[in-house]
Amino acid sequence: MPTTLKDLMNNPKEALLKGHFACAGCGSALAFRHAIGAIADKAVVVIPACCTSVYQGFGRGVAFDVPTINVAFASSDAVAAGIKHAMEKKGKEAHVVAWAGDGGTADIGIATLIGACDRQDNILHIMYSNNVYSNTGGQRSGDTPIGARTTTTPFGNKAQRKMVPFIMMANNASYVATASVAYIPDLVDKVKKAISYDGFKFIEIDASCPVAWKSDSADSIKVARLAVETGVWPLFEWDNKSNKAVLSKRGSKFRNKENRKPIEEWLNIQGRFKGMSDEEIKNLYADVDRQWTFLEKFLE
Amino acid sequence: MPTTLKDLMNNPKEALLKGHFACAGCGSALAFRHAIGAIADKAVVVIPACCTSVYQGFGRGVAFDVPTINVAFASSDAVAAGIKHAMEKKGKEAHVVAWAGDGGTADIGIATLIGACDRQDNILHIMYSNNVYSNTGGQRSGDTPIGARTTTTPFGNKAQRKMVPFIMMANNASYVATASVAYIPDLVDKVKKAISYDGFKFIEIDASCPVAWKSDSADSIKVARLAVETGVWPLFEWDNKSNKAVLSKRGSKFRNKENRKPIEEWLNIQGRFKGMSDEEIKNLYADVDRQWTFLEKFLE
Amino acid sequence: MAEEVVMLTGNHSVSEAVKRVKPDVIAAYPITPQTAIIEYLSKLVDSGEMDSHFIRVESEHSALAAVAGASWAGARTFTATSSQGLLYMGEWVFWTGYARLPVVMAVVNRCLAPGWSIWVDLQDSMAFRDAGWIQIYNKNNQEVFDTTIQSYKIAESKDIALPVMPCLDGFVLSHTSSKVILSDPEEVYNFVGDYSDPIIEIDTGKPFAYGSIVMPDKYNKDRKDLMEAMERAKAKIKAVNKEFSETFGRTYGNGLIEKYGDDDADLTIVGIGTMADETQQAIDMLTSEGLKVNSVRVRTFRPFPTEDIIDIAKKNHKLLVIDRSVSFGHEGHLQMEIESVLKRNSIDTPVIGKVMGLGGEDVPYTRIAKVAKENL
Amino acid sequence: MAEEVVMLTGNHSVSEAVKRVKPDVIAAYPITPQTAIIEYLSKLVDSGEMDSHFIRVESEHSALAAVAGASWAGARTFTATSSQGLLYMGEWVFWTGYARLPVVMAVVNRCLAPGWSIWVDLQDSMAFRDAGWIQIYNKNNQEVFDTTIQSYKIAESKDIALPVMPCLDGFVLSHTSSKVILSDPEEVYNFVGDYSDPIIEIDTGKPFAYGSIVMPDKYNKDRKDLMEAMERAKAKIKAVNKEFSETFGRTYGNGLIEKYGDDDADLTIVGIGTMADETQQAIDMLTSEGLKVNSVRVRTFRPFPTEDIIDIAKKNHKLLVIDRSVSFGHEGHLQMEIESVLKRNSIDTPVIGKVMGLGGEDVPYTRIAKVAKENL
Amino acid sequence: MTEKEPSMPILYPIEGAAGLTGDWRTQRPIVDPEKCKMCNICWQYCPDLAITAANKDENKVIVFDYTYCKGCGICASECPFGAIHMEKEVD
Amino acid sequence: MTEKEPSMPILYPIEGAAGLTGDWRTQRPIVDPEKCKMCNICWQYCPDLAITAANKDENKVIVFDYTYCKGCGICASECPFGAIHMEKEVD
Amino acid sequence: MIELLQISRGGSGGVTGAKILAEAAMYEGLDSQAIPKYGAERRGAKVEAYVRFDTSPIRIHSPVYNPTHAMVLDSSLIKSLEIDKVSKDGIIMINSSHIPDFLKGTNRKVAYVDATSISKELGLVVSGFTLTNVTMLGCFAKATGIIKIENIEKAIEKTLGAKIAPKNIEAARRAYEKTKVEIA
Amino acid sequence: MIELLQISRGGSGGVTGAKILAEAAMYEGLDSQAIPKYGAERRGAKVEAYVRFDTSPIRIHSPVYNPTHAMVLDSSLIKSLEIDKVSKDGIIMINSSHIPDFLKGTNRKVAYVDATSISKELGLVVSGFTLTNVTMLGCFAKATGIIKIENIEKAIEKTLGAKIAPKNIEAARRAYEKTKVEIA
Ligand SMILES: Cc1ncc(C[n+]2csc(CCOP(=O)(O)OP(=O)(O)O)c2C)c(N)n1
Ligand SMILES: Cc1ncc(C[n+]2csc(CCOP(=O)(O)OP(=O)(O)O)c2C)c(N)n1
Ligand code: SF4
Ligand code: SF4
Ligand code: SF4
Ligand code: SF4
Ligand code: SF4
Ligand code: SF4
Ligand SMILES: [Mg+2]
Ligand SMILES: [Mg+2]
Repeated sequence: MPTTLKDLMNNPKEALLKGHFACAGCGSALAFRHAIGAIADKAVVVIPACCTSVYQGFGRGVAFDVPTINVAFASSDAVAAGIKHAMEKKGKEAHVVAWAGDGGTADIGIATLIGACDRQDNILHIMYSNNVYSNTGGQRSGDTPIGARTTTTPFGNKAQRKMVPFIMMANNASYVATASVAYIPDLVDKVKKAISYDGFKFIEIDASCPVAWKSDSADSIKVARLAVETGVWPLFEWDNKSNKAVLSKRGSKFRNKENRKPIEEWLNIQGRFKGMSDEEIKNLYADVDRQWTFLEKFLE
Repeated sequence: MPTTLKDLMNNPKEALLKGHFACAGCGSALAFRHAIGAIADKAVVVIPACCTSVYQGFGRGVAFDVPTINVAFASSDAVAAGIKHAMEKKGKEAHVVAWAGDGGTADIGIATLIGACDRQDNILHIMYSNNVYSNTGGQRSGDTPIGARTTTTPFGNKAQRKMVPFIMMANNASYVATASVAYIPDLVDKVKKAISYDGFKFIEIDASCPVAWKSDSADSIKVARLAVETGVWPLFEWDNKSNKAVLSKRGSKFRNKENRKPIEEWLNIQGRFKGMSDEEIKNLYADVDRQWTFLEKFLE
Repeated sequence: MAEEVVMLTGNHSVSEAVKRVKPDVIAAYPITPQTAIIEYLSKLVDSGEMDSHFIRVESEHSALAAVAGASWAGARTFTATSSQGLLYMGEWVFWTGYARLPVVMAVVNRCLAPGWSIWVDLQDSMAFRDAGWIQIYNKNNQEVFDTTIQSYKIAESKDIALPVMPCLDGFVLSHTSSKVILSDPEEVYNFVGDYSDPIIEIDTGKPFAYGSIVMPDKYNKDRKDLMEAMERAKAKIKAVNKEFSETFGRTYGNGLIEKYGDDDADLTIVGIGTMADETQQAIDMLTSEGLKVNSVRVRTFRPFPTEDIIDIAKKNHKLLVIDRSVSFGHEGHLQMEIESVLKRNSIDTPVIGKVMGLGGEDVPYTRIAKVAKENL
Repeated sequence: MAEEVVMLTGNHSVSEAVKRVKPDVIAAYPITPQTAIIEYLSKLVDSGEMDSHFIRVESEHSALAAVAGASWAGARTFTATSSQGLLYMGEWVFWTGYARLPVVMAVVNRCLAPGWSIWVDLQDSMAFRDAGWIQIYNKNNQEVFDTTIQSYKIAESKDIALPVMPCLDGFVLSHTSSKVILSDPEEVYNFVGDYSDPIIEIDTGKPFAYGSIVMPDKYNKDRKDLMEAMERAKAKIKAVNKEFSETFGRTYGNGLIEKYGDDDADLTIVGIGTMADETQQAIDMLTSEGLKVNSVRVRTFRPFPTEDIIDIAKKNHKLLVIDRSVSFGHEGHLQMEIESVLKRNSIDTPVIGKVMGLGGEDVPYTRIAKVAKENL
Repeated sequence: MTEKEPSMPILYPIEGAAGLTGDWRTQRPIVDPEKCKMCNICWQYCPDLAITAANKDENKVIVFDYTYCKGCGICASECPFGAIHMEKEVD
Repeated sequence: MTEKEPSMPILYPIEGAAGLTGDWRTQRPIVDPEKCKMCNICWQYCPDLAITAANKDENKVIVFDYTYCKGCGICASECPFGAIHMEKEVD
Repeated sequence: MIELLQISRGGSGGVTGAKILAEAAMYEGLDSQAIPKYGAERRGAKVEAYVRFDTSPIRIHSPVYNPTHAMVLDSSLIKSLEIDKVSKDGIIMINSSHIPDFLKGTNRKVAYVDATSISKELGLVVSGFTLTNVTMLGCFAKATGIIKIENIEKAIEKTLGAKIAPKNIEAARRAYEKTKVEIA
Repeated sequence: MIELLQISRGGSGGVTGAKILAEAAMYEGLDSQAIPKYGAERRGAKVEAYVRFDTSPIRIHSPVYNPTHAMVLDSSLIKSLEIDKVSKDGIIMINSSHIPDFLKGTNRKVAYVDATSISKELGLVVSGFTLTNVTMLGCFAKATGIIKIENIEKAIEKTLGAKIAPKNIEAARRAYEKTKVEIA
């Protein structure tokens, strides 16, 4: 039974408390609220350096109502694995989640990620992607889309976008999914489904960052929805039992290019793409096509 | 024109000199001889900690007739990228090759590998796999096959084999190939083809290690050939322009399971698989199937 | 199973000790010359002889991270590394120290690259002398076994709560076999005690956040406590050494230093690791020649045995400090710290420093004796 | 383009210096508070204002690895980092030092976690004082600019061939704007010289292997030369400081230390970084109260300015050493090394040590003055 | 020093960990009770948990918690019925 | 100290970097000139470059370089014509 | 030495304003410093910055604890100003059309100007935020007299560049003219 | 103190042999050490190991430079033995059916036994390598008299375990019996 808004409202425990330190309109905080909220009673979160280390609040107390361990940047999955093994050894139940940004997942943290996946450590890695290093001021990450102006690519990023979910499929994770802050019940479904799998699970969430995306904070949902509707962000699930990918209900119609909105709609409400040349836009379209071509191989 | 034995013999320069420190029957040394030999006049090799750091010889001189930089374990591609950028800046031609073992590629080195791939640094990474950490005495690596007895899995490795070539496809390398010491001209072809591509190139070579595999040194070629003939080691090429995989001529018939030899033939001439249970053998077959299923998605 | 007397390498001695303390979680990554430690533990775990979880991590950074994670979850833990591996986990070495996690990590000392060398010097562990770890350097395989056991008792006591690094010279101890008395497993376990009341323990029922942003005042409070815990650790290490001796009949000086020969010597040779053990042979030789010499082995470099060094310097006439590690751009590590202690306490005893044995260079006792004579 | 006088942060001062020396290859990874350095350089490179290759690596380990690779290939290089980033590249910090590669890396000092803090102390760079790097600590943004330039001239001279780490206090310098004279680019470039005759250069026509296994004798030969290069570096740093002063009219003490006030003081406050700059304010205040005090700023911690410390200690009556970093289990870094120098040279001048300002704790000159008075 | 437990950087969950974040607001959401269909879409999307859900059964529309609402405007953008609008905060 | 160039761990290419590795051999390959078809498969597979290639034009069979041949036996295994066999080294 | 405490909201350009002010001081022949309060900045949240001015070189690196003057870029933040820490002889500068109640009866010298209106008039608005950072520099020049408005203008020009500078200069100048100084 | 230099080929079990010998010494009531020469070992390449024996605790950690005795497990390696470094009073033990030419006329005490044949007879062959490491321990016991053959057997038993030990014990014993000691 897919999660409904009602289910969300009946969730007995919130993982995120009011009065946290995220910017207004932060997609990551919203994602945390629901993704961790869905498993709040038994969740332990491990957080490498990223915006989440900061927005949990500081000094007086924290806004996370689940055990939270802040760790060195390149090590969330190793720490999570250590915690999980220790708790298993001690006979304690827990959903240990490595909650990391795109930088902490796709770049500096990818060896730990792949290492834990390779061992099939029984943990869930949630990568919330704001496509840059937001916490340090918006530098390019491996997950930055082509054309995005970041503080280290002031004239537009040229490098292809790294698709960590594909890498995790190639690495035979037990469950891989993509999600978006625009589709909360779908996100919650995927988290719940993930923890039902043994072994290593991976979810990437497209999580708007009005600061880095130079978008209106009020548009945080809109921009994430457009990523799906333009085909920039395919919503799917894959597991290693079937080795098949399935498009999520809300995103399935965008498999057909004709149903997709022009990527420009997504670009235009974000300041980070201001000044993109036609060439860059062409390259971005091509990179999105490349991602779909790859994904297509795994779709029925 | 595919490389012939004659072409190999006409190669003007050897990369490997006589009197090196590899064990008798070392597949890695043989692979180095031909792979680097194929580009010896312009090759620069970067070598992280692995058997190759040792077998180049020590004290009096080295057995490598190409510039060789030995570097920290988790950094071959970053160093190679640095060298390549410097030489480009200085207007010098070179084929910069990160030559690393499976440990230095698939485990500790995978963040550097993926990082360089992500940036499409114009280098070639050659991973020679002996499926373990040979240099330190044969501990399990991410590339260890199911069932193999290693010094850290004395009762048989349980974890799935990590297929780095698939990860590199998912990561959109410009060119990806697998090769084997049993098929030298094919290997040389692939190296030559790789350097014709711009951006990041990746080749994995199945390189026998009589020490770790507990096989007769005289069987180093036989065992590698059996890996191909049993389907354990698919020989293929892939590039990101086509996003298609092509089986190599010598290995194409093993796509059809009926043409494959039983995996037991490969197992039985190696001491490392001694004492494998039926269950383990079943799991190994399943893991090989999983790899083919993944690869199939990219084959015509 | 009772006490056993066996011929054992240093690496095996570590493993046998670890087996007896029954860690919940082990994570490690291979590196020469540490590998045998973890190979043996893998085997014990996989065969069911040890009831621990062994995480075969993909790097040292992850090894210590995993072990730290387990420690946060209230587990008893173990890891081991060496040289480049220690550097590669450097961020976590500091992290673990600052976090006050009672992790025990054996460091098999090996020098650093480049050039590439797998032999001993102490440059690797010395590079982490700031990191908030207790460091205990050993002289032989028996001590390696005993120190590994003691490390848990020290690390896990609440008033200390510091990670401990038992250090053993690569190859010289790690690969050399010599006689080791393996104490009865049950007695060892009883000596260390279980870890059922952990320093810290993650509990889904009682959420807390560890390591969020802190303001300078809190930051300084934590660091001050770390400094003080190090100070307290001196007494603790001595006490554990004493209790160990009472239980098992083996003792290592006062726990912090080990003296050899009579006080009031014309020359006291101060050293660390196996070179300090070999120095005793030199002392015997020199004494037999009628010279008034003695020696001191610094067993714990962190906390630094300030009071003992003062005592030694007061009771003798000249110190010859032999270092197997150096801070490039200044001097040997032991030398600098001993000099600073003497200066701080206005002690006039002269100090001569020598750096020897880098990169696995062998320093036989005859050479030590020669240097001693040159400096008498 | 000629000299410009601008209002600049410390980070921008680094970048402006780097721009002028025209490195061939830059590789870096962002970390607070270093980010602005590399953001600005990215921009200059992407806009074509700088003709360098900028490698956007995926970690600090790779940043220094890439830069080292480029240096082996004979390129002039630059990188920058801070705190956890420095630890994460720790293996390469030693590697670069031991390999004698003339890399310049700006370190924006920030304390280490946990607790998580982005503010200044010197624990990060001090952790690498053994690694074979020259370390120069700066007092203000002008010096940051000037030191970065000088670093290349020092690093790239063949008789030195050591990497250099210009260090600047995080936020206090990195993010604070103050007046900086940006010297004429061409003059700066001429001062540093080009790097056409590199220390080492990969050449496909002349193969060699770097960093293979070495025997202890060769290993020790290399380390001895490293030790001696550090010794030579003292004279070199002084000479470069002098030449710089002749060319640009700005000078920093004798290059190794900077004295303030008259000799023969009752108390000399020795410090490092911006705290040592602020100390001068305290000295003025105390002097105006009629007290005989002066101060010394240690500019290069590696090589350690042994001779200058001797000189200071001889000419004054008591030293108060203020550290912004500490070795847990012993004492503050400056304190220990100064004490060891005095002991080694039998100088009686008393030394008092204070560790202050960890974790970004602000230490105003009034507090320094207070501590000074307490110890007069 | 007799302290027994080590001093560690540990914090506990509290509301308002980062203070009363309503202070950051430069515009505030206002709900039009007439228009609100109590669908709770806005509740779902608020990153700051600053909306008390509407309750159809009790016929209660949503309520904002201005102590913490940062005024991002997501709720206003996402309300399918245009029941929320943003107003500039006045000093 | 007047040395100008820094002391670095650099080695240069030489034959026999690891010594005369023929010493390691416990068995040696012997070619049967009658059987050798000069196909050079053995040459291709020798990890030790210890085989001088055969030359059909000059009708020269392969020659082993026993100074370096480690006696792995690959050549014997891989010769398609059974032209090589291994013999125990005698002391 | 003169020390200024500047209070603003994240996103309103306070740090840039402080830097421009320090630069203007440089043109005035003073030594100066602009120090952002170090920490994570959040749009809308309170942010402090400090500026020091002296006739001789500044060797102090601390944040400012007891400012000579205080400047508040957003009148809603005035309540967070700890008035007692500001020098009795100093001036409290505020972006407001009037003296806020909070200051009334404090007997402090207050300079006020409706910088928000001026900035709005000139279109100095970025993502919904009215930028008053530069505008208020005019108020500073007028109220303190430490720096000539010409030097403020020069610093604006240098920092913001030919494209954006003119509007900002105009804003500072208008504020300069409209600033009122009274004892509250 | 008695020091032994043992020369063997990589892969022939020299290190294990040295360890068993040290263990046997322990049973004899001696303190002992077995030191493998540290480095990368290659099958077939020459490998050294050292064993020390003493009646009091050994505190020396160096490799052995001037051995009391030398033992060569593979007769083809005899040429690499630097005889001058071996004590004049020491014994050179060699796996050979005769005194090799190399030693003839050196006037050294030589112990020899054809360990290879004994090992082969007993099937002590692993991947083509005849293991003479344990066999030669019998030669050591006989030639030096330092350690009783019973203690060697006990050490073999302990180290190799019940399954493989018997053959090895038999090999050592046969070697013990067949060893001849002569002046070369
Ligand atoms: C080893 C190390 N390098 C760099 C940093 C600095 N750093 C902290 S957070 C961060 C960026 C995180 O980016 P991401 O993972 O995408 O999370 P986000 O900030 O975007 O939420 C960086 C570079 C660090 N803390 N540690
Ligand atoms: C940081 C670090 N960790 C561990 C090591 C030890 N080490 C050296 S080589 C090696 C194994 C290499 O394995 P692989 O890459 O597969 O190459 P192989 O030895 O099999 O040729 C290891 C673990 C090291 N040198 N550095
Ligand atoms: S910078 Fe972006 S990701 Fe970080 S807290 Fe702000 S909105 Fe969220
Ligand atoms: S151990 Fe294996 S890979 Fe290493 S040199 Fe020997 S045969 Fe080659
Ligand atoms: S989204 Fe609109 S209609 Fe739905 S509950 Fe909120 S205010 Fe009411
Ligand atoms: S404006 Fe933003 S923070 Fe406020 S209630 Fe609406 S969604 Fe929540
Ligand atoms: S493989 Fe056989 S036939 Fe071919 S060249 Fe060699 S020996 Fe001759
Ligand atoms: S035995 Fe091995 S090393 Fe010797 S020639 Fe044949 S293949 Fe080469
Ligand atoms: Mg991010
Ligand atoms: Mg390998």
